[in-house]
Amino acid sequence: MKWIIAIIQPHQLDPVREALTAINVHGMTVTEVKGFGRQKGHTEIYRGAEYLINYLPKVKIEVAVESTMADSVVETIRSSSATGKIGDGKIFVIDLESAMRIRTGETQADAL
Amino acid sequence: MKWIIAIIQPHQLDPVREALTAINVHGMTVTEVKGFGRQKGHTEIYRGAEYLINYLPKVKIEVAVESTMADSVVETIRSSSATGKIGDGKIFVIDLESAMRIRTGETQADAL
Amino acid sequence: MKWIIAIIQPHQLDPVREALTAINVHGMTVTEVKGFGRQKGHTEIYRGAEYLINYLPKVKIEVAVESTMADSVVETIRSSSATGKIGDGKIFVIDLESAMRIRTGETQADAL
Amino acid sequence: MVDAGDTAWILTSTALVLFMTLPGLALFYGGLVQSKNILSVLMHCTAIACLMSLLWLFGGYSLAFSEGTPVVGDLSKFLLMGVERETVFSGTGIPESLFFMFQMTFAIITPALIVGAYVERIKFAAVLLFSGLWLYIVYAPVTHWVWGGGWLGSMGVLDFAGGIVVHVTAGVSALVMAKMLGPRRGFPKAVRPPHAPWMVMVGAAMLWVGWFGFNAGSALSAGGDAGMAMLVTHISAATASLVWMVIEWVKYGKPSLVGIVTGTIAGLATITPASGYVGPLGGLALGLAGGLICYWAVELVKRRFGVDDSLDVLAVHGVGGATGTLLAAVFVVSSLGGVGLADGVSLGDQLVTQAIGVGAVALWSAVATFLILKLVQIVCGLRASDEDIIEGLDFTAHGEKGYNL
Amino acid sequence: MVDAGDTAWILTSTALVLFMTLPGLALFYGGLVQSKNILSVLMHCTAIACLMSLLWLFGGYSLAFSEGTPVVGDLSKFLLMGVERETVFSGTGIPESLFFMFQMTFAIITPALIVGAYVERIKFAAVLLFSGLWLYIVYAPVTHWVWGGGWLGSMGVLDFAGGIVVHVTAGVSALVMAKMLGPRRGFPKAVRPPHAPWMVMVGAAMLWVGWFGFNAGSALSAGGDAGMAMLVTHISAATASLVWMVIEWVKYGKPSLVGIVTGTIAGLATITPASGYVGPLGGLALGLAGGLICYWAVELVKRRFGVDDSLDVLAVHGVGGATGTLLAAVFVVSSLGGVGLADGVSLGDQLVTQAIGVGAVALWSAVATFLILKLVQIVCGLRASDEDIIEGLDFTAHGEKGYNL
Amino acid sequence: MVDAGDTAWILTSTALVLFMTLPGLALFYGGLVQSKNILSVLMHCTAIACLMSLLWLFGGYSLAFSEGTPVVGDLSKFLLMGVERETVFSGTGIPESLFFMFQMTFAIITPALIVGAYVERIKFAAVLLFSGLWLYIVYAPVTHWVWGGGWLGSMGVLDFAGGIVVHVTAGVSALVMAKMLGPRRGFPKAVRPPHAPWMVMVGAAMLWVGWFGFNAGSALSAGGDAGMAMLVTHISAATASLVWMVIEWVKYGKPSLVGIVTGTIAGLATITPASGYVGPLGGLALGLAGGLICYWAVELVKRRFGVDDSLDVLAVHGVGGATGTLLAAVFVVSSLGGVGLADGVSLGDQLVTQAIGVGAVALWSAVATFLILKLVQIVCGLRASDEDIIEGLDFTAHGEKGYNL
Ligand SMILES: Nc1ncnc2c1ncn2[C@@H]1O[C@H](COP(=O)(O)OP(=O)(O)O)[C@@H](O)[C@H]1O
Ligand SMILES: Nc1ncnc2c1ncn2[C@@H]1O[C@H](COP(=O)(O)OP(=O)(O)O)[C@@H](O)[C@H]1O
Ligand SMILES: Nc1ncnc2c1ncn2[C@@H]1O[C@H](COP(=O)(O)OP(=O)(O)O)[C@@H](O)[C@H]1O
Repeated sequence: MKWIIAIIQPHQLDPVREALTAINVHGMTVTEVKGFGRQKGHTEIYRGAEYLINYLPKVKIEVAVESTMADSVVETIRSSSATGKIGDGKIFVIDLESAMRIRTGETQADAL
Repeated sequence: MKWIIAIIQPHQLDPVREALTAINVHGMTVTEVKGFGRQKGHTEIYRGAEYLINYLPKVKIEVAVESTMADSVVETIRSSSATGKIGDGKIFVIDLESAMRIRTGETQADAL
Repeated sequence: MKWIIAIIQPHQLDPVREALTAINVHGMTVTEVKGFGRQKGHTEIYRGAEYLINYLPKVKIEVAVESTMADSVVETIRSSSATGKIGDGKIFVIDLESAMRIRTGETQADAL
Repeated sequence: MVDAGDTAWILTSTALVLFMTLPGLALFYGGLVQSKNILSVLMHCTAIACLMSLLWLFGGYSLAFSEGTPVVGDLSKFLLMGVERETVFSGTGIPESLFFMFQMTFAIITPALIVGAYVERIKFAAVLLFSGLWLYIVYAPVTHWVWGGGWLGSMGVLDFAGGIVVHVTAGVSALVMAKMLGPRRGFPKAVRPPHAPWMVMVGAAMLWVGWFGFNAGSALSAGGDAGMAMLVTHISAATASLVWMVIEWVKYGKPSLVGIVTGTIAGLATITPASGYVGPLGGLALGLAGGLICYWAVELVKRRFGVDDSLDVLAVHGVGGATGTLLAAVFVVSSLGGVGLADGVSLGDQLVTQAIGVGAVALWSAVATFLILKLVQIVCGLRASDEDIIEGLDFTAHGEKGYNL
Repeated sequence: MVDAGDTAWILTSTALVLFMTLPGLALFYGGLVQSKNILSVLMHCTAIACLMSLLWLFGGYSLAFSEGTPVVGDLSKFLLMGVERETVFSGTGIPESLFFMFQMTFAIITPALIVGAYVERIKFAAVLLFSGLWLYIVYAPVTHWVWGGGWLGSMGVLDFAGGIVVHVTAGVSALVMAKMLGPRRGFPKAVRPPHAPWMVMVGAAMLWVGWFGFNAGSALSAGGDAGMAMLVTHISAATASLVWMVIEWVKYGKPSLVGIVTGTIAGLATITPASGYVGPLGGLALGLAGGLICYWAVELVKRRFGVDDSLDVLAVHGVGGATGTLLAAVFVVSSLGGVGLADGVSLGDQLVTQAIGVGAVALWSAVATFLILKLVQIVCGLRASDEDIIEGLDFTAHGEKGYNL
Repeated sequence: MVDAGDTAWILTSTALVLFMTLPGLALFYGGLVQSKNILSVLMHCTAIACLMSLLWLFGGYSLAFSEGTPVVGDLSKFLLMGVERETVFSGTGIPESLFFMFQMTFAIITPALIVGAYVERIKFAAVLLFSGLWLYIVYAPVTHWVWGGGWLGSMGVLDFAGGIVVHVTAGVSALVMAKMLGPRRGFPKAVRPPHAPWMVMVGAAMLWVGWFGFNAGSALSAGGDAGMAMLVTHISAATASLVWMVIEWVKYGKPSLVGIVTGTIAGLATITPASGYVGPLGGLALGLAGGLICYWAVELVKRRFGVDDSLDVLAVHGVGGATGTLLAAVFVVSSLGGVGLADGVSLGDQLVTQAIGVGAVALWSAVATFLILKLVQIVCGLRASDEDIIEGLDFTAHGEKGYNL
């Protein structure tokens, strides 16, 4: 199995989720994160003083999938989240040793 | 060493933490996340309009442990967080290459 | 490639980020988390009643780097975040199989 | 002569009505939008308050309250010319400077009510341009018609504190605005729930308290009329709140906070035109009617019409104000505890007059708003870009974030 | 005859006292609970305000303020029958419609105070049923006893603005409620800290400002009595706040915001019964006493008694109100700057009268609350299910979330 | 004799001015700091309010308003000795107890304004010690000079509601404080943006509404003077807000909410000294001047001087108050709609008097603040430790967190 981590633009979450559902990936876990990268932050100006906000709000998606599906999941995330603008984000893949569904105790692929 | 990731119901955090303490796992890192899975979200109704909230608040626990302890930690999390209801969550295990305690520079098992 | 996870004190984020920038690591993802460990929480007192807050606010940094850089990144994080006090945090390293930049589809080291 | 007691109450009422907009209405509306747009809503309310104040001085007041013709006042009181420190507003015991101020707070809140129709997607420049023109073209003339010696007042229309002048004008204009601006992204399926229901309640509570100044202040004196106006206002608000709560409880099993306070506002809007004329029974009846009818109107506009009058300005204010204006003709009769119809006027007569008032003002509001918006579209555009809307108006229009926790 | 000045002040006071509950008390209590229950607290306050308003019209006012017997009024003023627009409330210069309104705001806040005892675990239906019955069975009769021509008033009990009528009734009933409902999950070891101390302070500030209407408004006129009542009210609040701050500073090294504003409320509750009778010295003394005694009472109830009167209604309001009622007998004497005891009444006599007042009302409140709650338990149940409590009342009872950031 | 109408208005005004500090100013300032320091700001405002209230009773009022010498009053009214319940404040129709209260709310807000200079880094003990000494050494004497029969009042200085007494004293002292305390960590490059701009606006709105009590209340009666004072106050606030908005719009392309409401406060501070003397034209002119000059002053202090007067107390209040004080001499003339200069006084004369007033008070405020702070540094230290500052004052000084969502 693989553990896929995608950092994307917050407003691309809905399209990505819909695209994953379409290829039958229903489970995922989402976290709000702050991203630092090539895309730069912005300044806010209050009473003449500039405040530099150097991070950007991003969303992290984590999905556990069977190894055979990994490539198609990565591709689906990419195609549904790409806008072509800097800051679109990244997709990372890590090897996943085991998975278990808490409710039933099922393990591995059955647990996903 | 192993990196164990558990996605559980928010109100099961305290029981899980106590159960882990009981088997001498004291360190862990917890994140508030949004879960998508079989358990469906809910609708909120405001002024006659329905708003579909399709995610559920979950809690993610991350624990680094020695490989020998991994199974018992997984089992402890499972037993202390299972309620038998859909949405109880999952436990994932990933191989962990190295660990370091920042304060002392100790590494591997000593760092946990 | 390696996936480096560091749990640090919130106010050490800026120094760490600056130190990483200095060794040419520009991308990273940051999450606010709650830490449980040796460092104990605190009590707050309201109207004579004690409330035990048993977690501590921490910041989790995740950085994907080329394998060759992993050691120096770990060392940079350590040296820039250590204050020598309990609760300074940990650094974990996991093997990273693949990476992709969403915008361009570039993969592996090019994607970082 | 100036009466210190009356003046004390209207000074207070003026403060209360300003409080309704700043921060009452701002919080009420602000809590209902997404967190990325809260500041823009607060900004709309603040900027409108400031701009209307100046325009009121620069002719608005004069167009409304100087003699002029039955259709509109003249500019004789532009910049308050001729109004001295000690000038008493005729027929009252309060200084004209204070009457100007009290009425100004109405001229502030009325265009601010329309904010509810265009939140989360309008250009800021359009807000200012629209509101300014609207004050001169809709609000000031209609005020003249009803309260300033104009044709509706002469016909004997009953509108104690602004059912027509405030709520019908704002409600109808809101609908036209919503239609021309287009809906929020995702409407009606995928809009996000109110980001802070607690804030909605706080705003509603401030509106409720401030409304005592609005209605009981409209007596322009501190006596039995003000006391009874406060009483019926309160009873109507309480009744409509409970009606809304019960409907939701029955329908969905869960009465919501946003629901009950929406009922409050419906009850307040409904009693407004009648508040100086009816007794406790009228308060109950109008609260009941306001709660029921506005609830139904909310569903009607959003579901049937499919118009994204986002925060229900027409359904709550417009429909409430119209309902109250019509029912005022009924509950003004003495046998129902009211002050009685004018000599020689039958209930039917009065009802017709009320209907003419509502109809004429609704029509004028709709037409004028349409034309103003056409102009605004040409001058500066109306709708923000999709990109700005997605990122949120707080940052794209005002360069700030609402919450940095 | 209606006096415009007096009327202006009581119109204002009515607005101020409504503001105390909506949104003052709602925010004060709302900030003290967990974020998953904030809306339920706001909902309790809002729904109670609406329901009590109607019940006050439907007989509540009449039971309290019509002649009837020494024990309870009759229904002659049901629906305000016989009260005309110009009817003056006897012995005052204000219209009776306004007196009705002013007193109604007291009838709203008193059951709303009890919310503090049952937050985070009660069924919403139980809130409504309990509060409604309580108004008729506890509040209205006790008001009659003290202010409406009943037996305590005839005995000469001193309760200017509601130490007995408001604070003792609410405080004692809160304790019985807390005991019968059972504690919050995790009490006393593992309850969560207040989710928004800033909100607690904002609510307390609004209560403070609104309390000027409560106490100085109880003079029912705008003159020296109102001025002095406002003064002693303020001094007591300030003193008790500082007392609380100093205690925490000495004891824990850190004076907290929640602490200082709890002291404020304690000082305000304590001065309430005495506020029309004492001078600056009395204000200081009652603030000092209120701060010290209420602080100690908070610890007593929660730690010794182990009763989860969650937001300390008994300890702050009940004990404060009782302390002030007793001390009123002392600081009313002219040598301490008060208005003086009635002719032929000694300090000892007065103290006994005050104690009887407090005791009788406490007893009646306890017994009646117990019986009402037994009934409520049968009719609709009192405590929400554990599952609902864990998920939070905001969502399970009202279908909403407080914060969608 | 006590006039009920005048008394009603000043009772209300007192409530409004207290509301300005609690919670108005507290929220205005609280929203501007980081989320880890919000409670400390609220605590500063609350504790100052309580402490100043007691000190006002313990001699503060007496030093300001008893006869004494031209330089300072005496202690004849310590603890309000000799002031009876029915004592009328001479030259007015209100009880002296109420005058004491009304003035007390000024004595509360003035030191509370200085909070803006020392947020996020001061020791809590230092706040109390400084504010207490400052009340006796700066505020009470200066009040005596201007309003209490002292030398500036005798010279004929015009300061209707506190341009000099409140805003110049607070503004200048704030600068000295900021300089001696040192800047916030990271100033000027890396300070964090306001944590809750919405809260800033809510606070500003409350200040605006409350300011009606501040300025129109300073008429001490309910008539034409109060009406006109309210009017010019409002017009100035609205104008300065729009000025600030336009400057930001032109300069940065985005008018901000924090900006527009900062303009509001600048406009309010500027009109304050002139509010009882000028007409609508004066309101416009002072708003315009206040907006422009304060905007420029903000940049001057922070960028040029490099002093971290964190929330711009000098630039907004001090500079605004001084500007208004000087311009009062111009717009008081009858041809510009004012009440006219005193007989035999030329515009030039008056301008000199005004300048002397501003200059003398600024000097005294600066010197005295410097000396007080030297003492505070010795007694308890001024600046919190770096560790405490990093962790945030909410937890390190008060043991609480602002948000537990
Ligand atoms: N090396 C990295 N490790 C972890 N997260 C990264 C890394 N580089 C970038 N990110 C995340 O991806 C986001 C987008 O990266 P950025 O460099 O701004 O644009 P792009 O993905 O278009 O190259 C960042 O905001 C950050 O959250
Ligand atoms: N494939 C997955 N990858 C990552 N997280 C998942 C995955 N499937 C489920 N989850 C997480 O586990 C939670 C529970 O899953 P769900 O399918 O609702 O119930 P259950 O665990 O009982 O089967 C989800 O809300 C989500 O956070
Ligand atoms: N085994 C672990 N797995 C995951 N995170 C851990 C683990 N142990 C500690 N942590 C994280 O590191 C933080 C610091 O650990 P702690 O034991 O308090 O101090 P120190 O790092 O100085 O030994 C914790 O708050 C927690 O977030």
